[in-house]
Amino acid sequence: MIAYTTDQYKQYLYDVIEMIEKEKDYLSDLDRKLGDGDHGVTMSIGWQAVKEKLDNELKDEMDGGEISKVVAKTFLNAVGSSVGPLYATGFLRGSKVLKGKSELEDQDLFEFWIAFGEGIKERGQAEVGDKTMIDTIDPFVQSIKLQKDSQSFLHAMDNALREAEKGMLSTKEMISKKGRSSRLGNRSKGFQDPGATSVYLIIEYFQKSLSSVK
Amino acid sequence: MIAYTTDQYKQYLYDVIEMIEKEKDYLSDLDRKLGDGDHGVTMSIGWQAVKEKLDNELKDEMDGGEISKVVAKTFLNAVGSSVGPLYATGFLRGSKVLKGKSELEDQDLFEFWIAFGEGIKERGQAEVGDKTMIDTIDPFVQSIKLQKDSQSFLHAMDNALREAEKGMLSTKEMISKKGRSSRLGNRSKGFQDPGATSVYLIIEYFQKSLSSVK
Amino acid sequence: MKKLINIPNDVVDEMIDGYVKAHPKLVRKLNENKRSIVIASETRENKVGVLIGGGSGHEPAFMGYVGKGMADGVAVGNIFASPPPDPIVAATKAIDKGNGVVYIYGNYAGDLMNFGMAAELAELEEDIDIEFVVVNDDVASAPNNEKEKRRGIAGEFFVTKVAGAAAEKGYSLKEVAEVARQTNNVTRTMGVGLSPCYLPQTNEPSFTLENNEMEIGLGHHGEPGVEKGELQEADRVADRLVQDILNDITISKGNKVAVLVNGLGSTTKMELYIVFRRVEQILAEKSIEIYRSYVGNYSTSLEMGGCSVTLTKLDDELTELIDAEANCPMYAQL
Amino acid sequence: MKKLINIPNDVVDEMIDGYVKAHPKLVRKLNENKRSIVIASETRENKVGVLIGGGSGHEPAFMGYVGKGMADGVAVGNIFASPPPDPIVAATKAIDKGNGVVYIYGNYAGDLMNFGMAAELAELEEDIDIEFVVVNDDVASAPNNEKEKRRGIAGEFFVTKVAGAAAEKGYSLKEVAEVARQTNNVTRTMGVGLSPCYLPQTNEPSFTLENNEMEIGLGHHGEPGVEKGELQEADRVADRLVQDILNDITISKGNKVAVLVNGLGSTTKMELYIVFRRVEQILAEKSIEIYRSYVGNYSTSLEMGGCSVTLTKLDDELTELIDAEANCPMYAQL
Ligand SMILES: Nc1ncnc2c1ncn2[C@@H]1O[C@H](COP(=O)(O)OP(=O)(O)O)[C@@H](O)[C@H]1O
Ligand SMILES: Nc1ncnc2c1ncn2[C@@H]1O[C@H](COP(=O)(O)OP(=O)(O)O)[C@@H](O)[C@H]1O
Ligand SMILES: [Mg+2]
Ligand SMILES: [Mg+2]
Ligand SMILES: [Mg+2]
Ligand SMILES: [Mg+2]
Repeated sequence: MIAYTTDQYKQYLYDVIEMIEKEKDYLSDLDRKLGDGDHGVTMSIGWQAVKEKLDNELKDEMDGGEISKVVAKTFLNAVGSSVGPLYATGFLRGSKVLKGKSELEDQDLFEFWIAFGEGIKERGQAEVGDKTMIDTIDPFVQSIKLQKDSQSFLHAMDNALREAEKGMLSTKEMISKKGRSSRLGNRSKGFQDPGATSVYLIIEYFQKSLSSVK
Repeated sequence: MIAYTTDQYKQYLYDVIEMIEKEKDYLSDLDRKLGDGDHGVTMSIGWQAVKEKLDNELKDEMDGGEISKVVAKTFLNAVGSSVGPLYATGFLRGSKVLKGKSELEDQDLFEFWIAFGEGIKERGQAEVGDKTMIDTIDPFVQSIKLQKDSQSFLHAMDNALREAEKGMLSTKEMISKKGRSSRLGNRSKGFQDPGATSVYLIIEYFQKSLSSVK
Repeated sequence: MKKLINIPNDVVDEMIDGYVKAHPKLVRKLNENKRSIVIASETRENKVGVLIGGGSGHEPAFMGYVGKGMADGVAVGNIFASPPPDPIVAATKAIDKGNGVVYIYGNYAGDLMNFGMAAELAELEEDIDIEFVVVNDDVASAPNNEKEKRRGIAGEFFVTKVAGAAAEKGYSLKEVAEVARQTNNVTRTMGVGLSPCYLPQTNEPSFTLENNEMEIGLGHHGEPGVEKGELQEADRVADRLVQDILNDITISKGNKVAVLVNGLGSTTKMELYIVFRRVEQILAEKSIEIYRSYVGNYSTSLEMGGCSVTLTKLDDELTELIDAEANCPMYAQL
Repeated sequence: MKKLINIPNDVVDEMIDGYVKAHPKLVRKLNENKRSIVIASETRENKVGVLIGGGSGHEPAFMGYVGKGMADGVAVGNIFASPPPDPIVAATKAIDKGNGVVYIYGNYAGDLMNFGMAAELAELEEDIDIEFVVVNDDVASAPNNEKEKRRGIAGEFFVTKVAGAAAEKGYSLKEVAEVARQTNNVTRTMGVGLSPCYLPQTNEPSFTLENNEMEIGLGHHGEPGVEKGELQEADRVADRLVQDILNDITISKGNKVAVLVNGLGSTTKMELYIVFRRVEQILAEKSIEIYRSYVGNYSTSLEMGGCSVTLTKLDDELTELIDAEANCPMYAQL
C-alpha cells in the first residue's frame, strides 16, 4: 500500500468537520429522543474548535502524534460533556501510536484505531449492550484486532465497519443503561443512540479517506 | 306606573350576574386589546361574590338601600382593581337614595341612576373622551337628568340608553387617556372600551328588568 | 398555557396560604384580612410603617418584599388588580407604630382609587397619618412632559428598598416618603416583551406576536407595548432600552447608578445576564459607574417573556440606603 | 422560542461576562480560564475549598452559588454539558488553601469523567487533595435498589449549602465531604415537566407534550421523563411527587425536613407556592416538621415549565448547617 500521510490525515479531519456540520441536526434529533438533545451541538462545537487549530497552529505540523494530541485536547476543552473525555481519550491514546510519524503504515493504522477504541471504552466504563458508542466501537475494535495480522487495513476496515454498523443499529432495540437516557428504561427502546451514530460516522469517514487515497 | 319592588331589584341583580357570566369572555377580549385582559374576570369575580350575598345574607332583605350597600361593599372587596371602586361608589351613592325603601317609584329610580353615574364619575375623575366607562355613563346621566321632570322613567330610559350606546360606541375611535390603555396612544384606536361596554350592559339590563315588570 | 394550579379563582388565596406557611419566621397573614400580610417579627417601636401592594402576578413583587429593611406589610390584590381598601386598611393598622405609614404603589387608576380610599379610612377611623408614594418609572408609558401619566413597573423595587431602609434607619414619616419619592424621580425603566402571559381564568395570551416580533415598552400586566418591533439581538435590545432611558433622564459621566435587569417571568437568568453585559458596556463607555446591580426576576408578569432595564441615579444618601441589609422571603441582601 | 441572546454559541461566555461584571464584589473570573469563577473576597486560610460545577442552563445553579457559606469556586460548562477538566483544575488551584478541595457535582457520565480527570490532574500536578461528592437525589431516575444510577438534580442545592456552611465552620476535608455525602443520602427529589426547553443552538423543544400532558420524573436537561401523565391539578401533582419521595425514604412522624419547591424556569412563583401549600399539608398530616422552606428557581432547565419537590431529612448537625448565613450573587440567606 501507499503510506497514508499526515496531510491526508488532516484532510480526513477536515472531512469529519464538514460531515459533523451536515449531520449535527440529525445527531441532536437522536439525542432529543434519549437525552438532552445536544449531541450534534457538542460535536459541532468540538470539531469547529479543532478546525480552528488545523487552520492555524497545526497548519505545518507533520507529526501525526502531535496532531492527534492537539485534536484531543482541543476537543476536550471546547466540549466537556460526556463525549469530550470519550473522544479526547480516543485521540490521545491514538496520538501515542502516531508519535513522531508523518507517514502511516497499515500497522500504524491498526494500532491507532485499536488504541482509539480501547481508550474510549476504558474512559466510559460502559459495556456492549449499554446503548452507548461502545456498541459501535467495541465490535469495530474486535474485528480489526482479529484481522490485524492477516489483512490489509483497508480490507480489515470493510469488515470492521460492517460490524460497527450492526452494533450501531443494535442500539435501537436496547434499553439504556449508561448516560442520560438510562433513566428512560423501556422508553429508550426504539431509538438509535446518538454517540453510537457519531462514532460510526467518524470511522466510516476514515474508510472513505483511505479509499480516496488508493 | 306600578312600583318597582326590591324583589324585582334583586331579580335584576341576578339577571346582571347571569349576563356577566355570558359576556365575560367578550369583556376580557376587549380588555386584552387595550389593557390587561381581565375585565370579564374582574366583573365575574365581583358579581359572583354579590350572588353569594343575594343567595344568603340578602335573601330576606327588603330595604333597597341596604341591598345596594351590600352590593357595593361586596363588589369592592371581591374585586379591587379599577372597576371595584367605580361600581362600588355607584352602588353606594345609589344606596343612599334607596335607603329604607322597598318599593321604588319613578322618582327613586331617576335619583338612583343619577347618583350611581355621578358617583362613578367622581371616583374615576375621568372626562368624556378619555375612553372609559364615563363615555357611556355621562351621556346616560345627562339624558335622564334632562327628562327627570317631564317623562316616566321607562320612557326616559329609552332615550338615555340610546345616548349611552352612542357614547359606548364612540370609545372605539378614541385614544385612551385614562386607565391602562392610555400608554397605547394611537394603538388604542379601533377598540371599544371594556368598561364602557360593561356599564352599558348593566344599564341596558335595568331597562329590560323594568320592561318585564310592566 | 399549562399551569400548576387548582381552581383558577383560588390561585391568589392559595398562593398566600403557601407563602405564609413557607416562611412563618418572616411573614404572617392577618386574621382580620386574608389578603393582608405583615412582617412576622415585632418591628421597632416608633418605626414608620412601609406598606406596599398591588395586583398579584408580579411575584416576587409585591408580596415577596415584606421583611426587615423592606416593607412591613403588603395588601395583595387579585391577579393584575389593585387590592380593595379593606386589606390595605387592615395592614395599615397592623404595622402602624404611632408614626404613620407610607403607601408605595404604582401609578394605576385602580391602585390610586383603592389606596386613596384606604388612606381616607385609615386617617378618619384610626387616626393614622398616611403618605403616598406613587411610582411611575415606566418611560414608555407616556412622554417626558406628561410624566404624571406614567405607570409604575420594576423600578418600584428600588423605591421600596430605599423606603424600607430609611424607615429602618429611623427616618420620620415625611422623610421616608420624601426619599422614596426622590428615588422614584431618579428611576427610569424601559421594557421589552417577547411572549405573552396568560391569566389563569381566561388562559388567553395577553398579546400576540409573530415569531420575529417583540413588543417594546409593554405594560407589566401583559398590556400591549407602545410599539412592535422586529426581534433583535440581545445587545441591540439593550441598546434600545438604555438609550430610551438616557434620553429621558440626564445621567452623566461620573454619576453613579443602581441597575436592575428584570426578567418578566420565563426569560432565563442566562439571557438577563447577557443583557446586563451590554448595559454595563454602554454605561462604561459613558463613564457612568454601576454601584450595585440586580439581575433576576424582581417584578414579573406571570410567565411573560422579556425583560426590563431600570436605572436609578444615586446620590450618597440613596447609595447608603440601597446598600442596607434586607431580609424578605423572596429577597435578601447582606 | 425567542431568546434574548446574540450568537447561540456565545451565550455561556457572555453570561459569565455579565455575571462577573454585575457582582464584582462577590465573584471574579480567573485569568487562567474563562470558565472558572471564584469568590472575590479572600477566604480564610486553611479553609477547605468547595468546588461546584456542571453544565450551564440551570441558573442560578451552579454559577450563582459561589459565595461565603456556599461554594468557593465553580467550573462552568456549555449548556447541559459538563465542564472539561481545565476550568475545574484552574478553579481548584485558585481556591485550595492547603487543606484540599471538595468537588460537588451531579451523577452524570460527563461530570463523572471530567471531574474525575480534573481531580487526577490536581492531585498529580498540584498535590491538592480532592474529595468527591456525587449528588444523586432524583428518585425517578432509577429504582431504590440501583441508587448509584440516579441523577443529581435540585437537591444539589442543599448539598452545596451544607458543604459550604461546614467548610466555613472549619470542618476538615474529610468532614466536609462526609457531611455533604450524608446530606445527599437523606435528600430526595421528584420533578414534573409541563413544557420543554429549547437549546439556543437547535431551538427545538426538548420534548413534545399534548396540551393535557405532563412528563413525570423528567431529567433536568429536558430529558424525557419516566412516564407521561395527564396534567392534573397542582394538589394532585404535589401528592404524586411527595408520595414518590416518601415511598423511597423513611421520614416519620416527628422528623424534621428542609423543603425545596423548585421551579424549572417558566413556572411562576405563584404556582410554586400553590404546590408548596399542598406539600406542607401532606407533611403536616404526617406530623413531619418543615424546619425551613425554599420556594423558587434554584435549579432550572432553561425555560422549561414545571417544578420539582426536594425533601432533606434533617438531624441537628444538618439543621445548623442549613441555617447558616450565605451570601452569593443569586442567593443570600440571613
Ligand atoms: N459511559 C459512557 N461510555 C460510552 N459512551 C457514553 C457514556 N456515556 C455517554 N456516552 C455516549 O455519549 C452520548 C451522548 O453524548 P452528548 O449528548 O454529546 O453528551 P451528554 O450526554 O453529556 O449530553 C451518548 O449517546 C452515548 O453514546
Ligand atoms: N379613572 C377611570 N374612570 C372611569 N373608568 C375607568 C377609569 N380607569 C379605568 N376605568 C375603566 O375600567 C376599565 C377596566 O376595568 P378592569 O379591566 O376591570 O380593571 P383594570 O384596569 O384594573 O384591569 C376600563 O375599560 C375603563 O372603562
Ligand atoms: Mg446530550
Ligand atoms: Mg383590566
Ligand atoms: Mg386588571
Ligand atoms: Mg449534554
